[in-house]
Amino acid sequence: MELTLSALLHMLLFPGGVFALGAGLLLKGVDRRVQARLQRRVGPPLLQPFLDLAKLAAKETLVPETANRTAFLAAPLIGLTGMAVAAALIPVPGAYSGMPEMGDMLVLFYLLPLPAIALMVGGSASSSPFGALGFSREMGLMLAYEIPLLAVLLAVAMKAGAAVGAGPALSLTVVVGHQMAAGQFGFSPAMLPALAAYLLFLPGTLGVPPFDVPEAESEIVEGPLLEYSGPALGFFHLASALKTMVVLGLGVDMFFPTPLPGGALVNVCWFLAKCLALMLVSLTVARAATGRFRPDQAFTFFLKYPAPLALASLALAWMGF
Amino acid sequence: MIVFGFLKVLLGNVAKGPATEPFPLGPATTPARFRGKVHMDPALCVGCAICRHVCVGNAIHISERADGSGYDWVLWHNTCALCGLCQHYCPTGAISMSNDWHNAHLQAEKDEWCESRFVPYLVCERCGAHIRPLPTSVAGRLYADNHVDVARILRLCPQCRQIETALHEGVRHDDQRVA
Amino acid sequence: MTTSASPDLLVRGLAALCAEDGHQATENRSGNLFHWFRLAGPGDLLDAAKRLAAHGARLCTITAYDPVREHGHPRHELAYHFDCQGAMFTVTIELDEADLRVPSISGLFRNADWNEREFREMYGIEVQGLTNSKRLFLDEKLDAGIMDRVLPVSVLMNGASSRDLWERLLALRAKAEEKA
Amino acid sequence: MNRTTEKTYALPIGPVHVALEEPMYYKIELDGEIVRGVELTAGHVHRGMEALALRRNLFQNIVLTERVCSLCSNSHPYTYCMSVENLADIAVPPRAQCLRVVAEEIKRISSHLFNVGVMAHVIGYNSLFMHMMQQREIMQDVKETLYGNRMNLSANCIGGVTHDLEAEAFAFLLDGLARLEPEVARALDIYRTDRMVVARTRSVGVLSREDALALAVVGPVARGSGLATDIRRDAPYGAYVGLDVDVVVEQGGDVQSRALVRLREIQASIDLLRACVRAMPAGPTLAVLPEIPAGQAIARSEAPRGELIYYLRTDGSQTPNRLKWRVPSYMNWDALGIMLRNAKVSDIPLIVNSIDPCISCTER
Amino acid sequence: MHPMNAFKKLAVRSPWLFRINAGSCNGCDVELVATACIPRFDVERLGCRYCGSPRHADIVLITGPLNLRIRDKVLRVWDEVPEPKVAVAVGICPISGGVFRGGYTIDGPMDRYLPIDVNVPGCPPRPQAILEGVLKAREVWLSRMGA
Repeated sequence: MELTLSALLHMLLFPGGVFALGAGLLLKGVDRRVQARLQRRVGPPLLQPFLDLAKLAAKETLVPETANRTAFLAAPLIGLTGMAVAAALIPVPGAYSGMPEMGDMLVLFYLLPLPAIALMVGGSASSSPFGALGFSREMGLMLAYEIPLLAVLLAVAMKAGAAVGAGPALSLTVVVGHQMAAGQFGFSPAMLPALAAYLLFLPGTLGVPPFDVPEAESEIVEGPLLEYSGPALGFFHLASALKTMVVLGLGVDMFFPTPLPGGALVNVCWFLAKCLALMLVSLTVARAATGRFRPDQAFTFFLKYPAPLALASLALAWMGF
Repeated sequence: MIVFGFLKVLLGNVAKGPATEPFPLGPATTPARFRGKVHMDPALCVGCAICRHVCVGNAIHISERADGSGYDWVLWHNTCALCGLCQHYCPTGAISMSNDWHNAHLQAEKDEWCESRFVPYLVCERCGAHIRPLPTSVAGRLYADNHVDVARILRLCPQCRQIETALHEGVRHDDQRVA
Repeated sequence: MTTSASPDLLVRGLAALCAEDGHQATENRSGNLFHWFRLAGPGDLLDAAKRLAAHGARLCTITAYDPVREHGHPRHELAYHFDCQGAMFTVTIELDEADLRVPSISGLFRNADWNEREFREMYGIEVQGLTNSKRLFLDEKLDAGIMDRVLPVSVLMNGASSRDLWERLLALRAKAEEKA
Repeated sequence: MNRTTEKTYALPIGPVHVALEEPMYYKIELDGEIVRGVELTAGHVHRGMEALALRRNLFQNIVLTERVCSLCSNSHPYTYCMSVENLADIAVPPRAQCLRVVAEEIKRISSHLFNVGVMAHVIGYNSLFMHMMQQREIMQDVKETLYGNRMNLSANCIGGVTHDLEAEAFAFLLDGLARLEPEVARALDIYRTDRMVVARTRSVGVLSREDALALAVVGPVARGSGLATDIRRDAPYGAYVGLDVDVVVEQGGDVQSRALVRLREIQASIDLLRACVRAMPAGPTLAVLPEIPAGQAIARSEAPRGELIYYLRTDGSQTPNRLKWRVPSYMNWDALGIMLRNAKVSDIPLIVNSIDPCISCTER
Repeated sequence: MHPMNAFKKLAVRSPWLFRINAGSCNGCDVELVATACIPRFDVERLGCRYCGSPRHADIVLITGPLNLRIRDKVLRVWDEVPEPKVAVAVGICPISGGVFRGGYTIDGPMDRYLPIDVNVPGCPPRPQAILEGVLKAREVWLSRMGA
């Protein structure tokens, strides 16, 4: 009983729920502002994502006449709850050690696609041809980027496990603990390919250029999100903010988890700073410097670059490097 | 596959800083020649209506008042294409394009969004007929060679103007004869 | 390119198809050359088009018009404009008012299709051999041959709707002044 | 036959669609992500302008034709005025001729920059799009400072131009060109070599030289497929008679070639503008107008999108008897059928944009 | 201040724009693109964003004289915009028909069919004027929410 209550709190307040939402939205605000600076613009206020949500809350939600109403309205909640659970599984080194009893990296691997699945459900429920096209694109892209992700997770688990002398250590708590003792994977030559693969996976899973094919605005009019409005659209934005936080946090935990000496508060900030750095490198700058791939190009890209990179690290970890 | 060739430009952008203009949080710049709302100076208008003739949007309406006191010249900004042909073809320079571009207005103001001028007719000093005004500059040009009191000529109707000029010429001829 | 023969040959060939005084050549101040041909009858169109195609001419556009103001009664004409080595060749045919029909030249000039569809819907001229019967620009709510009807001689100056506009605006102003 | 129809499904694009600057309705038959058929429905911007032109007098039509389209908005009144001048044999003063070319080339630069910029937007390359649009602002400023409006210059009138430009105006223009020139060179480099641009645009939407010839396409679409046509050289008009126009040709026939043609034409236009300013004759900017006689006349020009033709027929009255114009895009639409054959669905907006389609021009 | 009003004041700082071309000559549309997308004017500074779907829109910018063929489509798209929404007519064409008034395919002015709130005449209006129109529309939006 105690366990469930604390787990609930972790999901709703910290590090999931409110905290991850706030941090995720803030990161998005920074992202937009930095992006603007790269394009010689002033950019929106830092808190613009919050303002956008306030606005969406004040609008009406329209449901297309031909849509499946229940699926249409429930879809955004799937992604949101999935990500709230996922966020609780991400340790914040020096402040929160995670919930190994609730789930490991494999559970995360299953949770991460939920927002994309929510998009697909919403897209197909909306019965718009653009939604359908977005559905098939999201599906194809997901298959492509899940392979390198799995390889990265396994490589990290393998390396952490090998040191302990057991099989792959799938618990993030163990992965973090191992690195705090034996050095961060981000500085280990054998794991650099995996880090690179993860950096390439990030824009894919978050659907930002050059991998924004499912929502390609100028091609298929935002795809699955086309028919959403008001609070329902807001939930998608929330889920997206949470997911940003989860995947960035996962990256930090896997490659740069070492905390600073100091209290929990210092380390929460340190954790966020590392997330920010990761985001700027793999999302903000990369997004500004590229266009959008064609769906087939995006698909082959993942199989051609991140997948072999991640597999290389996995092999090296297997061999004990 | 992706080589960040454009990255150099982007980093240069960061170094250069935003190119965003202060407006609407600050003032906006407007070139002197900007073709903004049309302005009409009733003191120069002779009522030739060439402006209405060349206006493709039919934005200009000229109507004589029922009491014969003058005419109204109205331009509705909401159908004015700001082409400047009225200004180009206006013989007296009565029409000019201001560089006022503050044109956004609420729907309630739509119908009144006009440049509206009343051009009064003058009453002839000699016979009392209503006459179209002749701008001083135009009159100055017309009567440059005649030694007449332009200010007085302007207050006369065409007929009386002819009489007046003829009288003057007569006086001048007399003077010459005396000399 | 199929261009080989000199345009002079083409000019002579086309002039032979014309009625008397049916060929004129003009030059503008920039030195551009314009040839104007008025064919003896619409039956000669395909013949003329063949000659133009053989000389590598390019169809620029087709103008349909109803010079009612010139003649006082409906009279449809089609002007086919071609470019041949920088000179403009305009071939005009007059249609039979009782039977507004013309053969399609899209077999010789692929780009004639849109032009022919356009004058068909705008002027109600039937084009023989045109397969695509879908309207190009004109909405189905409007009648075909609209260009024939929107130009009654009486409405030559600004449209009636503009007059309505000013009547309404001035009435509103008068009302506002009364209040003030 | 039946098998394919079972597999395909229809995707409607437009008429109100974010990637379309203007409304056009495409019904696209898709087989997965591959285009099998395209059906166009036009007419959403058909304003019946040729009928309107017959109800306006010859002066009003200067401005009416300028509103056919705002991207080539100088070419229309320019060519229309030339048709009246051809008809009435009006001698336009040399200074006016030269000023007309200045306005025309400024518009050409802006129009081309807009098109290549939008191309970047269509492939989701928003930074590049903003970069190009920001460079275009140099020309927008030139237009606003010299002519008073960012889109519609109102530069032309029958017998000459409505404005005269003084030394400061030319200095402002040359300064803008000096700033623009290195940016265009850089953009050319990006459009030629940037991996993302190349990956999306090379060998996409190919129109072969033979097809280009058969369809009689004009402008950058023709020149991108290796056809060296340009009215400015083939049938020179006005001040172009004395100017050396560089006809830019690319051989690829794909989306990238057309973009490169436009970028290189900007460079050619910059040279033309400088030549005009250098050789600007003195004198009046307006001819004395005679009575406009009854008759017919044609005028042609090379608009940013290609050959533009005006046919004017008068009966000696104030209003034309027939005013017909054929815009460059009108000739290029049909080529889309060939370019889009078996294209990927994500390339549709890209290919459509590559012919720089001017719907408001086409439909009038 | 009433907390609800404060919330509404925050909400209007995120106006998402949607553009409808109802048969325009594209001049206003090009200027709208320039207004919305380029660093020089940077509407994102005001929280604005161009959106691809009418469902996401708050402020609808309409250009063109309302062509007969596109009328019903325009009205349908307008209905897809969730409340509260504000309509801005950009350019003289949607306001009065402009130079196209009286054409046989013109069914405008726009306010015959749509509740236009703000007019920005011009041919085309410069981006600064369009920005002014957007700011005016924001005020209308705020009052429409009852703040």
